[in-house]
Amino acid sequence: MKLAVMINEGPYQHQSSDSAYNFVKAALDKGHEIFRIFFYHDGVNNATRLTIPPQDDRNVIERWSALSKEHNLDLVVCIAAAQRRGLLDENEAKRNGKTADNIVDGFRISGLGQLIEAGIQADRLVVFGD
Amino acid sequence: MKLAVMINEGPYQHQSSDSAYNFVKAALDKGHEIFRIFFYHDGVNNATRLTIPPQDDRNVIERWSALSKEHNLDLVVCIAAAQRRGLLDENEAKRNGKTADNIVDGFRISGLGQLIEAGIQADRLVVFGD
Amino acid sequence: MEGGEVKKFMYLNRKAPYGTIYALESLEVVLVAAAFDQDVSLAFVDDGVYQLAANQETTPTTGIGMKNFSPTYKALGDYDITKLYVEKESLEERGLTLDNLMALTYEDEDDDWAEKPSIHLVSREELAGVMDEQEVIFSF
Amino acid sequence: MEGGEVKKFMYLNRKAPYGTIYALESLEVVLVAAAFDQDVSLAFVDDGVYQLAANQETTPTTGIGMKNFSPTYKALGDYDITKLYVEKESLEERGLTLDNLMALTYEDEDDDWAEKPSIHLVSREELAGVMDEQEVIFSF
Amino acid sequence: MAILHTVNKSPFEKNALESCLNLSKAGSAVLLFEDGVYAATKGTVWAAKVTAAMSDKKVYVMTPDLAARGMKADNVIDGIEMVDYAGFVDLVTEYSATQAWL
Amino acid sequence: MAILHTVNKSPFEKNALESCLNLSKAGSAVLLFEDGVYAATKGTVWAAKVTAAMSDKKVYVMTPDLAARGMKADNVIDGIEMVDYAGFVDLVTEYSATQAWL
Repeated sequence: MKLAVMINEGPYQHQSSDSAYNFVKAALDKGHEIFRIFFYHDGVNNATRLTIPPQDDRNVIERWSALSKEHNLDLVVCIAAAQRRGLLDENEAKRNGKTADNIVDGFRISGLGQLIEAGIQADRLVVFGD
Repeated sequence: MKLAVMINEGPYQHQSSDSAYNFVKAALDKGHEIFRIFFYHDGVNNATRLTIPPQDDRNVIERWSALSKEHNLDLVVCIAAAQRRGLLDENEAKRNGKTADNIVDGFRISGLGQLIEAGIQADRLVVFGD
Repeated sequence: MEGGEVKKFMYLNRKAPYGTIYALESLEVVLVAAAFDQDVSLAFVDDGVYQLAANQETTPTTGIGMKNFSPTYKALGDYDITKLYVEKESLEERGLTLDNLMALTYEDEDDDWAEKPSIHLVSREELAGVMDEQEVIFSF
Repeated sequence: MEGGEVKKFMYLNRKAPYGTIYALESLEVVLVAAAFDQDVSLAFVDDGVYQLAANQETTPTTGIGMKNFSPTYKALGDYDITKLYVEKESLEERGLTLDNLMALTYEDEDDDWAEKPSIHLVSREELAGVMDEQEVIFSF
Repeated sequence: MAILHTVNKSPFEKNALESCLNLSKAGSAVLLFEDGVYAATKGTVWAAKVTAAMSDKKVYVMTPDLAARGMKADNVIDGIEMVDYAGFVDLVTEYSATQAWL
Repeated sequence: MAILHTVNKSPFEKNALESCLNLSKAGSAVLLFEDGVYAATKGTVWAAKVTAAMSDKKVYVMTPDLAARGMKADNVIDGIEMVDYAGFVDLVTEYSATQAWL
């Protein structure tokens, strides 16, 4: 089946991103297609490449980034939510005169239409939040 | 009186940072001393200089940064919480081999001892969270 | 999306405005969704009913200093988003009636552009029925 | 902080572990606070009592993949943090007794290093009294 | 030596107010702000409990938060005192400590 | 055409489970995960309400979340089915839509 996932909370503060990761991994193991994972609200904070988590804990961002590479996942960060919270890719940073960018490999920034499209195209939408 | 403030949530997702700002401003207007404002948990996200909020809404980060300059406030971001969530100053970025930093002027990164010290030194501690 | 499938989309709103951003960012999704020609419903349950409260006021000087986004709900009718279900029991528990909410309307093009209410007061039982028919549910 | 003032510090824990990070990061504050020689109490109320549950298990393969930080509570005694107040009513509402919690102890240097429990089961009434005496209260 | 308790969540959504009322002593104060202000409004299923608490505690509500949520003095339970951020600061200094029910 | 409802919050802390039970139809399913798993444990003040819901709904609980919180099969109310993440995926595909009670 074609599954879409929405994640509403950032890494570490809430379990949402962890639960979503475990769900997505299990779905891939079963041969389902992950149509898209959409990061909304504080969920956009899952895309920063600047985290340095404690060595004895999981690395939430790296895990997503690696899974994306392995399975060619479409990880989409909402541009409006990201701008509010300080998540930028190189283009956005340049366009807005910001002196740094912080998006990790494997994520792309796009609009809310991508979420609606995921709802239309996927057979199921599963939302993880607070 | 000497007041200390702790902020546990990031900008925009929760009202905590807004309420704390309005509280601190009112306290300064009344002539109280703000001993320190300590940003913990997702509160560390208040220190990013990469946000681009909508033009018709308040700029939470700029507001703190400006107030800090005007009143010489001590805005402290917890280093452990910040590392988990991807908030870094130039030194931290260099030391950890990260390719960018994102702390805005007016905030400094330090340890949890600064929170305890604030509890000891200030006459009152007020906590804003979720 | 012409010629595409039309799905039943529901936006579930259970949280109060301002204390958290979910209400505002949910509304931003709904506005974008309007362009996709799906069968859109909004549910306002629990503290979600407070999102529709009339007379919301925020100012930078004496107020909370956040953006008052409540006028945007009034635009939903123009985007053909006309099914806003408000749970009666949630209103009652909060001492509210429809009179405490904004008057949201749309012009019905199938009825000579008559102005009609977008807010539908439904019982818990009725809302459960509406929810049960949905194909895609967005929660915030 | 020698010669300094000693204040009554309370750490208020009302949230369950793992679902959110507050329990873990609260514990990190408490460990740092131990070095400051203040009069430290911890309150576990509502879902906060779940933080002390025995037998917590997380693994990356079959578990939730988050760090199991519950062993850290067992170190509190070594840091002279020995006043962990657990509200009786909160336990009861959750069908729990002290037997469901980790056995946390400390060695009392004033009593020939006798091993004593750090967890103090208190009634709501008693806990309200303890809270009322605090000078600095950290909430998470 | 009385404590100022702050509650920023709706009593319908979270158990913060209930715990606060259960664990605060007579003579203490409760400030309702952010989504907590709904507890100060008339006619809700929580109104009786809040009114009862006023028998031995002072209850305050943040006016700017009420206004944002479409509420005015008319909507507030009799006996609850309305304050702004300056009033919040005064409460913090008047009471011996502040306890946030997050 | 039945819905899978997911609840990830403790019933003691938030009203998500209560609303979910009020608004879910007979024949639907409820999955308790993250802090929601406490609702699946025996002896709580919520146990009766959850048991009653099982008269016309299936209730599932996430085993890895139980384990993290120190709970095992022994602690789970009779009749609630334990699932892992693979089971979660199966539920999502078996039911016609998923509704998260955040």
